[in-house]
Amino acid sequence: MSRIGVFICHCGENISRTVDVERVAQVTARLPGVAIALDYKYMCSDPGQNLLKKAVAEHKLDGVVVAACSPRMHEKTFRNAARAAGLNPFLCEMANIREHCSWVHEDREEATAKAIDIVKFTVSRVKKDRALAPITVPITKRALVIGGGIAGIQAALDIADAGHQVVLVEREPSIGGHMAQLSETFPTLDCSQCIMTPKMVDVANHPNIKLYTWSEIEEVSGYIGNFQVTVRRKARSVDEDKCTGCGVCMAKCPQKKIDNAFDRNLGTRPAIYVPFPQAVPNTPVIDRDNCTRFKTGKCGVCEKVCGPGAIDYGQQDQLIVEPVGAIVVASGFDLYNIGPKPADSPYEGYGEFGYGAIPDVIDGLTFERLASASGPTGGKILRPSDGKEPKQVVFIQCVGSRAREKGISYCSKICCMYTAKHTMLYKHKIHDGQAYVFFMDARTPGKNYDEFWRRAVEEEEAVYIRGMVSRLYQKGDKVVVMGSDVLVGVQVEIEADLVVLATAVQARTGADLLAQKLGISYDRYNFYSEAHAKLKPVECATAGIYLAGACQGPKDIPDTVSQASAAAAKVMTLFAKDQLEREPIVARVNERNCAGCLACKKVCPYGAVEEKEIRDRNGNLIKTVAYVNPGVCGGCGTCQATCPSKSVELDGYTDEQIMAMIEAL
Amino acid sequence: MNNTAQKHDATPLVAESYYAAVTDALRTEAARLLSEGVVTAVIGYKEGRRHGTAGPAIVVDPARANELIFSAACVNNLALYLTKAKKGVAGTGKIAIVAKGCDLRALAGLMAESQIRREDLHIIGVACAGVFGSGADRREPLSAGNLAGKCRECSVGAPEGADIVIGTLPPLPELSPVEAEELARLEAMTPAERWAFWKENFARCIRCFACRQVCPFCYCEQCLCDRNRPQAVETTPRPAGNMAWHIVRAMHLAGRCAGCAECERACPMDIPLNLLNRKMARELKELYGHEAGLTPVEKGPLVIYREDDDQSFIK
Amino acid sequence: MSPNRKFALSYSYYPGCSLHASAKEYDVSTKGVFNALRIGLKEVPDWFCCGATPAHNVDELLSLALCAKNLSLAGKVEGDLAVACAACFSRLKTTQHRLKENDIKRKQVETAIDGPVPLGKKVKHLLEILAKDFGLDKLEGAVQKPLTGLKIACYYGCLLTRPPEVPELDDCEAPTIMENVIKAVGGEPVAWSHRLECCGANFTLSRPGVILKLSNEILASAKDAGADCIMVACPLCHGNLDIRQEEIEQATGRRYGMPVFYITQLVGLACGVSPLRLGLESMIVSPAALLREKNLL
Amino acid sequence: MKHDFEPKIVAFVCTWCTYAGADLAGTSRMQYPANVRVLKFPCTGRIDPVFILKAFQKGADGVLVSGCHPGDCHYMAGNFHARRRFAAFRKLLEFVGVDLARLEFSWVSAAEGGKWVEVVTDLTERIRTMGPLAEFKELETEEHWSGRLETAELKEAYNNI
Repeated sequence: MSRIGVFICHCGENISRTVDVERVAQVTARLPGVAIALDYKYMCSDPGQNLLKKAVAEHKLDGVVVAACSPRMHEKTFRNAARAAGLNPFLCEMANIREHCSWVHEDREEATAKAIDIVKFTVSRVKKDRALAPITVPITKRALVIGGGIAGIQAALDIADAGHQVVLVEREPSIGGHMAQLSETFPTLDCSQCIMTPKMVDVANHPNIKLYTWSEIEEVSGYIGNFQVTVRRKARSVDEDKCTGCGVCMAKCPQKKIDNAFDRNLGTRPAIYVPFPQAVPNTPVIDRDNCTRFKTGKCGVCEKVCGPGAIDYGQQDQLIVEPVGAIVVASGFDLYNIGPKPADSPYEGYGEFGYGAIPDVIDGLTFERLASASGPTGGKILRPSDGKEPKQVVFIQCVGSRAREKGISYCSKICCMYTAKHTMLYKHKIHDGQAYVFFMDARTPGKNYDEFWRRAVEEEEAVYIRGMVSRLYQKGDKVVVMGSDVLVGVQVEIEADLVVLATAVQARTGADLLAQKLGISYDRYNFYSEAHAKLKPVECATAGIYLAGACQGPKDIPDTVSQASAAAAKVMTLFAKDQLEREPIVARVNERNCAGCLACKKVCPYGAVEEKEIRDRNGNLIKTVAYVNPGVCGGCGTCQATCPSKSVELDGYTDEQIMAMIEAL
Repeated sequence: MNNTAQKHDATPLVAESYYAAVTDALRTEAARLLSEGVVTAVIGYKEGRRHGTAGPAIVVDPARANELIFSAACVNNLALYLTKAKKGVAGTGKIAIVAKGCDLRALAGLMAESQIRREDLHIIGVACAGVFGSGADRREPLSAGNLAGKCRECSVGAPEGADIVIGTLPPLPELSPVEAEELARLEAMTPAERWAFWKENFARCIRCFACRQVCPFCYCEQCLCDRNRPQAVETTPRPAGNMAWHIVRAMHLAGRCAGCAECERACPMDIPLNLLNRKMARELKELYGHEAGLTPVEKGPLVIYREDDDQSFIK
Repeated sequence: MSPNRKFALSYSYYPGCSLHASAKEYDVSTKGVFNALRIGLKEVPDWFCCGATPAHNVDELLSLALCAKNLSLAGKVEGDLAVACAACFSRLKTTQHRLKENDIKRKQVETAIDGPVPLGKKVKHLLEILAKDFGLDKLEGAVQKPLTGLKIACYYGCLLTRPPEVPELDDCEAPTIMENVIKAVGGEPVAWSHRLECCGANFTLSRPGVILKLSNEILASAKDAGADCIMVACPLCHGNLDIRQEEIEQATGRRYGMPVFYITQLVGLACGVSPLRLGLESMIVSPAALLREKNLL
Repeated sequence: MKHDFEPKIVAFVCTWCTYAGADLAGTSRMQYPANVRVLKFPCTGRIDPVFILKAFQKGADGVLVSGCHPGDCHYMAGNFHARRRFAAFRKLLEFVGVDLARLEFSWVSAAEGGKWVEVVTDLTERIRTMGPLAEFKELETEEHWSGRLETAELKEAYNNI
């Protein structure tokens, strides 16, 4: 027989005004298994808690029900009191007779009857409660940062500065990301390279940062505090330890006519290359698809000219396993393409803009390269088709963004500001040129942002036309822009020399694949989902994984850097402890009964369920069952409701506990 | 439910020679598989002791492959013998199994639920014109009059996706869907009438659990309904417990049931169990477009969701 | 049973008012081409005006009911419904689309026409029939006199592909179906800018000034792109570009001399249909000189 | 106000949204009928259809299942899975003849104290007018095999017991 103690709180008069607490005590005292039932004015006060502790000792209680306020209010309080009295805290439950009873009912008779019922089924539950021990998880104090753009760089530097090892993985040959491609940045117009490259160098020189460029994430296993990450280091064909970065190989490479993706294909580069002069690391990589040596076997000039003998044509991809305790995902974004819709893409292109076939219709990032002093034109704004200086430039905002019919309904957030910036850069370089901007709304929340936009309109004389563009077509050497001015209510036609589209920020192609490797969730646009939109904006629902930058949604540089530092702070908070302690409300598998249908694995929102092989003494496979990793389980219990044989049970909410309550109703 | 109106239609659906030809081909294939060591056992059917009946057979010796048969009496869903409930057969190497279209659906379901692996199986598909319904006079050939109810609406006569498919069916007549009609009849009733219908049917249940034993998807090592801590479902064959058992059974099979209707065939009390399964299959098709098919679907309709699922029933 | 069962492909046919009046040559050439390609056509008995384009500006129910009644008449003839005029096509398809998504409207219309609307009846433009049902490969095979060297500006106009959810004919903003047909019969489509612009058909009687501006831009753009002629699939576009061409030339002072063909006329020429059965003589801007120059007459 | 019949209503709710919403109704001192008994779950994803069945069997006249609005789930997807599970289960119950007016589902967020009151009040009043859930209660009282003895064989066997 259980020995349950029931403690009924008056809560001053909050409960006792409508609930006859004495009667509740009298009735519940007679319930089977109840050793003692008391009522008291304020159970949460020190004397109240002492009453509980004393009763646990005196009556050798093996379970406690506190009938008082909501467990959301004082469950911790009373469980701590129970613990102090030597009772496992999970053997103490609250019966909510205040918020759910005395405060919402007026009839004393009804309220008292209900309170008795609530205490009754809570007593039944406590009888089925099991003592639970907190779960501890050891922590590997090393972090992985995925992506070497400004988000990844910031997060890596912050964590490394706090004294922890960081592995930074970048897919391209150099870190820098999109920010390295920008010319000037809003709202201050400082040169992007000037503020970016020092940070890149810091990464390269930081003793706590291990940098893997030209590398990708192959596989991720494990859980918070204990991830195993396999990194694929793609064959660079250049020995990083030997290369001095002198650049002779690049200068001598006979194959120089390869489109330079970093310059948005406006310029060219050799087959052995660094994407841009300030690259970190300054070690070139051989583009095997375009290298004569790899294509035909003939050539080998770079090998001959390389003093230190760093060229290695035979290099293979390498797989490296890195143990880490936390992961920051900063994999960035891609830009919307107005070309025709590929079969697997949800996004329609812009047929009305010629599907990208008109050469003098470019996107904003290409304009950045044109405006950049280190760009293919040396900072001169010249149009791609014939290299002439454009005298009339039309900027079109919201291309792809906020365009449900094209597949995207969100706002890309950064385009209003960078288009305003573009009109200024243009005006500064071509004084007699005229910039037009077609826009839906100018969205400029942010410090000094609206002022910046106003400057573009009022001082730099960009003509803002509120309306959409219906068609672009080539007419001679001009691009005709047909649009509407909805404020004036007229159709507008502009013969432009150059058209710049503010194309939408979209998730990286393949973002879903990375998410699947990491076991994190993503929205319908493939942007990664934070655990809570307001209160957990940098955490993933998967414990130990954090988000930084535009992989979570469109963001400008200040927001990206803030989030990166926030993610770093979360990692440091985690690393401040040696062991992770968490509530033991997790699911456990009864391996004897589990038939291994793995329905639990399919529904688990946390990816906490793994397959486990049960073998006999000789190593023969008996069966495969589910295994719930307690470090990862979030405790929702969806697995148990799904399991046909109930071979997985959520501690704290077992079927026995719940059925006991229902039966006691 | 073969009502008398259809009984008079005794035109044979397929010629006797069809079964003879399929049986021959089946024996040759089984003998080959066993003698070449491709498989360690063939699960199939053999002649039953009474005329016109057949039962499951497991053949391991190529010399005995000629015991295998295929006929309209091959009612059993052999997928059952590959499940955990019948551990003996599985795990002894690659196994060949004779599968009608409906059986293949069960195999596909078991694969999706990690119970069997495709690479461990050699599936010998048989093109099937249907099997005898309960109470059929086995001396007569298979006809619209003595066909099992489920077969009247079968859409998987030829089991596509098997390693080999034996037999080519002649064109079969379109038959009135008696099960669907019965479902429609029940759906047209008031809730009280339906309750009365099921109450009476379930009241007959003697909890022999034949429906559970014969179901390929009831492979749990311990059935929820046999547990007593807590007891989710009363175990005695009392009306209340019976009702609970059959509701839980239908719910656990929802989105998984392959529609072989073995539960209904095995029921000694003639409870129309397949109606429940069909109802759930129809609802899940309407709600989520799910249908039991011949190829494994990794996630069934009740272990997956869409953010825009219907929620018109939620306040 | 369809009387046209000797043909592999066979359609019910809704010509629309224009094809019995100002666009007779479209009707004649359609029948000529379909006959030559062995595609059956059976005109819907008792058909009447679809209401394009004025009805939907005035009374939505009327515009839907007119088309609904025609659809219900067409429902009595076997085969998908072939439509030649882009405006009729658009109105018939729009009606089906609107009534499918709006039960209340559907019931109103059904009351008005006193019967059900065959929402499942497939409505197809001739282009679709030639390019998709008949097929470009077979069309290429049927060519007897390829339109070699004829530079053609394929003009879709505004209705054929828009709005995308209604006609479902081709990419709404960058279609290629006309160009594909022309390539199949050996012609040379030119790349030009005003393929999808509006000719102003709605204002053809009320505000001819609008037509002059819009149609002039179309003619000018085709001419600048080097086209010899324009090809259309709509009698309204044809009216503006062909009949009004001289008026436009007088107003703008630019001479175009640009023959405007119906798609069926060009396909017919290539497939060996006698020019006498293509109604070439009714064209206001005579194509004779151009066709002789290219050895097509 | 007294009524002839006071139904027994059982509510299965998730702790993060609806339980907190009910707490809010309390702290706001809103009033609603005292018929409801609230059982707390971590998530609607944890709620097994068997519990609903059990509640009906144990005398509940009405059952409410309530959790977080779609997209608000503390565990991301528990309520999405629950939504499908219950969409299927209620169809099954309807098919065996349970009046679905006795089974209510709702999304009540932690901020919707008012909605909680409305949902509970509406359900209680509806069940009050419907009367007790006789079907399950009757079943509970039937101890014996109540099938009809249709054949002579069965009748004979029964009489020989």
